[in-house]
Amino acid sequence: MVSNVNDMLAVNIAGIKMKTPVMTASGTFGFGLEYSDFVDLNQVGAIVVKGTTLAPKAGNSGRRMAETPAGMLNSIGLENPGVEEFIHTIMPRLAKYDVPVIVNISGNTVEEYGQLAARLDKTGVAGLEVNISCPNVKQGGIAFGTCPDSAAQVVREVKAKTTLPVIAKLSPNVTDIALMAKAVEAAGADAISLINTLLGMAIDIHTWRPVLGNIVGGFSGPAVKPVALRMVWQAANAVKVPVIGMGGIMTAADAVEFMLAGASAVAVGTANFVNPYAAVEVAGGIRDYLTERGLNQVSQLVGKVNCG
Amino acid sequence: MVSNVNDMLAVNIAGIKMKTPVMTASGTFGFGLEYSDFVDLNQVGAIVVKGTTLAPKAGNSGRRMAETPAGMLNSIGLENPGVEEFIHTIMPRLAKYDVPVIVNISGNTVEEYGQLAARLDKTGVAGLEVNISCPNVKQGGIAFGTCPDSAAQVVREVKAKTTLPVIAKLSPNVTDIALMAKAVEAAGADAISLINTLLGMAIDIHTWRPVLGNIVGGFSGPAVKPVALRMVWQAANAVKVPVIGMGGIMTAADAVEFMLAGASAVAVGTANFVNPYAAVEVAGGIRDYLTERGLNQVSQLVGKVNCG
Amino acid sequence: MAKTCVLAQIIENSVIAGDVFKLIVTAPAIAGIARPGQFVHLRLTDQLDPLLRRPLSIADCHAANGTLTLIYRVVGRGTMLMTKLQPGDTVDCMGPLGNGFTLTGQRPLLVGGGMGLAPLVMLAKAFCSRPATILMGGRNEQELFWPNMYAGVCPNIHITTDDGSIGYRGFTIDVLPGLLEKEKFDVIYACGPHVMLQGVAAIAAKYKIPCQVSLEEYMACGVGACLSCTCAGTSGKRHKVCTDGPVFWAEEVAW
Amino acid sequence: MAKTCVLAQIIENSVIAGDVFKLIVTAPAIAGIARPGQFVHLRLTDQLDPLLRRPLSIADCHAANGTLTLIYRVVGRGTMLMTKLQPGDTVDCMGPLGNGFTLTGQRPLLVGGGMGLAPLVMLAKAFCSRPATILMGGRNEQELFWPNMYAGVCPNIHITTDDGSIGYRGFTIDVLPGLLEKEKFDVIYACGPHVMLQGVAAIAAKYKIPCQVSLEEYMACGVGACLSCTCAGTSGKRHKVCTDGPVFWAEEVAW
Ligand SMILES: Cc1cc2nc3c(=O)[nH]c(=O)nc-3n(C[C@H](O)[C@H](O)[C@H](O)COP(=O)(O)OP(=O)(O)OC[C@H]3O[C@@H](n4cnc5c(N)ncnc54)[C@H](O)[C@@H]3O)c2cc1C
Ligand SMILES: Cc1cc2nc3c(=O)[nH]c(=O)nc-3n(C[C@H](O)[C@H](O)[C@H](O)COP(=O)(O)OP(=O)(O)OC[C@H]3O[C@@H](n4cnc5c(N)ncnc54)[C@H](O)[C@@H]3O)c2cc1C
Ligand SMILES: Cc1cc2nc3c(=O)[nH]c(=O)nc-3n(C[C@H](O)[C@H](O)[C@H](O)COP(=O)(O)O)c2cc1C
Ligand SMILES: Cc1cc2nc3c(=O)[nH]c(=O)nc-3n(C[C@H](O)[C@H](O)[C@H](O)COP(=O)(O)O)c2cc1C
Ligand code: FES
Ligand code: FES
Repeated sequence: MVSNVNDMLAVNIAGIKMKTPVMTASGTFGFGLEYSDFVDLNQVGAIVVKGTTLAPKAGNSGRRMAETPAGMLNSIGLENPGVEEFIHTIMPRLAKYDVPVIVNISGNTVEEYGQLAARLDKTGVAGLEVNISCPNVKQGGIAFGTCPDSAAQVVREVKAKTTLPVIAKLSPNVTDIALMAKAVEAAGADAISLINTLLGMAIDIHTWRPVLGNIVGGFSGPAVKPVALRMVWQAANAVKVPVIGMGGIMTAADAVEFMLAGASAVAVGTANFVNPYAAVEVAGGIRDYLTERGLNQVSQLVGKVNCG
Repeated sequence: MVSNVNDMLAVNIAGIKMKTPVMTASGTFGFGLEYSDFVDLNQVGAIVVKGTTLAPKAGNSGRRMAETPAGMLNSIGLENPGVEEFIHTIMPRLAKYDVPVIVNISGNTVEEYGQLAARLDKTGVAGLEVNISCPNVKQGGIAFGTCPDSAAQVVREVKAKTTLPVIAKLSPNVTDIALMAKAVEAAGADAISLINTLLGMAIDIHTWRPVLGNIVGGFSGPAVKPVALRMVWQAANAVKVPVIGMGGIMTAADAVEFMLAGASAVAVGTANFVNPYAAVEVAGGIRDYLTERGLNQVSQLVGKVNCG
Repeated sequence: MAKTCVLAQIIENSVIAGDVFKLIVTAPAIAGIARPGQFVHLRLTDQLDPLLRRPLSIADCHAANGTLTLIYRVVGRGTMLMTKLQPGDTVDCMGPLGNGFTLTGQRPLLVGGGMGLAPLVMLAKAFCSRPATILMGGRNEQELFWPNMYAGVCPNIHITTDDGSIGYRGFTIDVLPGLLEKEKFDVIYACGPHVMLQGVAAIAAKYKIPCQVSLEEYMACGVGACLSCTCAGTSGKRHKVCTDGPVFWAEEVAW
Repeated sequence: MAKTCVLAQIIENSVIAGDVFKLIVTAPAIAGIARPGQFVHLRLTDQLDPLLRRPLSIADCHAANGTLTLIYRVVGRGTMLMTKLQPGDTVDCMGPLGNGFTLTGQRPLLVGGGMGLAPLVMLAKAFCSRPATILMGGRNEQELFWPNMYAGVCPNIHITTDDGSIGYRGFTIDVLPGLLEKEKFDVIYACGPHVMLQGVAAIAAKYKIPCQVSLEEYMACGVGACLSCTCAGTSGKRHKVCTDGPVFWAEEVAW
């Protein structure tokens, strides 16, 4: 129980041991390798890779990105090389690093989620994040994430097909996030992550057309932080499994807010684009914060917001 | 059918005739009089006054406002002088201006909404905006706004008790905004306005307490625009009654986006705090935009976004 | 009387001490009518973050040359941005806002703590014909650049610091009763941290001396429209700090 | 080879013509390794709006004194903020990003339209031993400050303008076939609007001349992580413009 720098930040989320509570959010850090010039990947809590599907996917056509006030819209549409390519080409390169790799999986049907889970079992990945909340694909995606029953069904299927820890990633585009959190917990999720992107839109007033090729897109970045923090707080109060908080985290102060709200770990997403060192700098800032306050373990923050 | 400057911007929303399509959002422009040093109230499309209840209301205690990235949180909690004071003291002062006054009403029960509607009938106000979406009060408020049945019930009750045009103001904190829009339309709403504030939160990392006295608050300002625009587009596609769009409008370009998405009129809210001339400047900017494009009536923009 | 919103030109923006700056701007439309205790509301960027205006008391004002002096401490993003303003730049300045102090009495006592000393400078100057006494409190010596600012305006300056590095060691409200015993003041004006104002109000009530306090609250609009800034009043009604205040008679506030 | 992110110091930031600026910054870690066709990604504010970085081609680079030259047109909020940068200020600069041009051939022809002429400056200089010919297109005379920039680097400069105010009236792709008929070029490098690149690629294919094009796409990360910027490739696979490009062989792109 010696408290050294590493112990101070170490967390264990549903059996996934991380050196820091700062993960990278799916779709915002590639496969990690893209940022290896900037960030020592061994210093990242966990890398959550881009949403992965059974077959390779080309994603959406047309413009895919638009900046908004303090945020951005994306409509990538889950472009990814497919699970086989991931296992054969990408995972071996990632395996050289001492960092847990979590695969964000996305299916068109409940069965596809199960197949993905089965395929990724025993491939060296540390866990699965079940993406039932992608707003950028026609089938599956968000449809599963806005209805408690289908969300639970997907999670049950994944749990049945894998021995890996399963994180259910929730969509913020719902009336009652606590209900969704409870549904996936009851279905066996080992942890819950949120928020995925809000659904947003932008229109080009010169062409009278949507800015994004896919009309609507996923809205992320600091702009969404107040909604994300509120939902993390609501979800964490509704479930017993650990919650991974994300949505607009740019700084250690933001991360601390999420942990006080109830997150056992956090992920930085859009921040990576703005500051390529974000994942490591946020962790360093949390360590400084703990030190300044005489705390010796980051878990001492979790859920400690005093609403009395 | 001469197209002069006024005709160009004039709109008629459910019988409420406005000189411009730019209204001021409830709670962000007081009773209008507060901004009369800056804005010629006769040049405002319509003034929607602060949420009004039967009895005077002190609102929430503790801190009520927090800035967020490109936005703000508020937890005013419907502080207002009550409907009698409004009718006796405030309305007579507003009546001196040639501008439609719309009262935003809020009740704890369905019956209270009805009583407010009955009381405001024939008092000189131009219309009622039914606030079933206030996130800052315990009873009523948002509870009515996140369930299609209760929303419809409130609207039906109000319609039964007034001869005034009734605008139903929707909450964005729902899974399916089109469903809500259809429900209030079916219940007789003459128009729909959206979005009210998103539900957000901020935590003070020094005190480990929520920044706002009321823990959570209403989130508004340019940060929310992508969500607001998407919802206005979805709602406008779902109903036939006119839609009043709001949420983060700062400039004429923003307003044009909302109109292209399907809004027949717009409201500026948080923008007033940043630029006290916003209500009039946005209208002027829309006029310039129409002129540059050789259009002669603002209605030519409504719903014209081409998603094909 | 009319509030306005102008692009004020920066004349000077310089460090006074530590993290406290003096900003002088030209804004004739505001300077021409501003009264002590009123404030301005500054928009610090054309971009959308930080979004809201920042309220700052008018610390001094020259109607003749149309200038306003503001004294601010760097505490966050907005005030940090303020430090970047260079002479010749402009800043979007809304004002004058709020109600200001009521100039009454013949033997005024001013009580100021920390940045609460800013608006009292202009108030002290307004009392030139019947010079005010000032009791000022700060954390330490470094913070007490204020005496220079009041020298020549207030003949009697009493000082307290939290650490005793200059003046009396303690708070203004520790010293205040003694001062009131020794000298006859017929009005007290106070501005500073909430606990200080609460203490001053209680002491003033005990000594039956009329007292005005200038409150601070988080503000969005600054003009009475948003109700962000209201505080509980003794009448049962709530007051808007931005328009009913920031200056209140102590007995109007439900402490 | 390593990408990095540094605070680059502004040496010069001045108008070249109309709304086009030249920005020279010191960034030795980037200047030491940058190749023609690569770009940098600039963060323009510490605040959160505008949030994202802005990509700009490296128009010139001096490894010895560690400077980069960027040439940009003011088109929106980000580039407007860039104009505010003063010598001595710093700007957060990430680079060098992207793959750059492949320097091959003995008789290179450069084809540039509008701001697409920026990266070709550095490319032209890299060809000093076997000077490149350049065909440049712009909207009007005012836009064609470029010839000065290429004078002394490219012995042969061909010019087109949309309005004929200088050079040939028309587009570069109108002139290109004639040029290829007259002279034997063994490689073409093109940068400019998408339709121009498409046209150049088609003509190059017809004349069987190897051709590289530099593409532009909306970018968030700039390092291949977000997939904002991908374009359809002929192989069926999609390319990331930020890392697989911005420079592609014309036949790699599904036009
Ligand atoms: C009427 C009035 C007069 C004031 N006069 C002065 C003065 O003369 N000199 C001076 O140094 N300060 C003064 N203040 C406080 C000053 O407004 C804040 O220090 C400033 O707004 C902080 O902005 P920031 O962005 O640096 O801090 P942040 O903490 O980053 O600001 C975040 C938000 O909180 C608000 N805020 C933060 N602190 C305060 C505060 N103490 N009071 C009200 N709002 C706050 C900001 O306006 C902003 O909306 C006054 C406040 C009020 C209400
Ligand atoms: C690899 C690359 C190299 C470039 N090199 C140059 C150069 O040397 N000189 C130059 O003047 N311009 C160059 N551009 C275009 C330049 O990036 C944009 O003009 C600039 O980002 C506009 O920013 P803004 O904030 O002023 O415009 P806004 O329209 O306000 O920007 C809004 C968003 O759209 C993006 N955006 C806008 N226009 C473009 C565009 N044409 N391409 C990509 N993203 C865009 C912005 O980056 C931002 O994310 C390059 C673009 C790319 C992709
Ligand atoms: C460009 C982009 C791509 C994303 N792709 C995915 C994805 O494939 N799967 C997923 O679950 N979330 C995806 N997300 C959502 C993020 O993982 C994260 O939940 C969201 O962006 C909120 O965090 P942030 O505000 O810090 O970015 C993506 C986000 C962005 C910006
Ligand atoms: C301080 C404040 C008070 C508000 N009060 C009310 C209210 O009383 N009734 C209501 O329906 N909406 C209220 N709103 C919501 C606004 O009318 C508007 O729907 C919302 O702010 C989105 O628009 P904006 O982003 O332009 O501000 C309030 C918003 C703010 C910021
Ligand atoms: S700040 Fe808006 S009412 Fe006072
Ligand atoms: S900009 Fe992110 S992948 Fe190219």
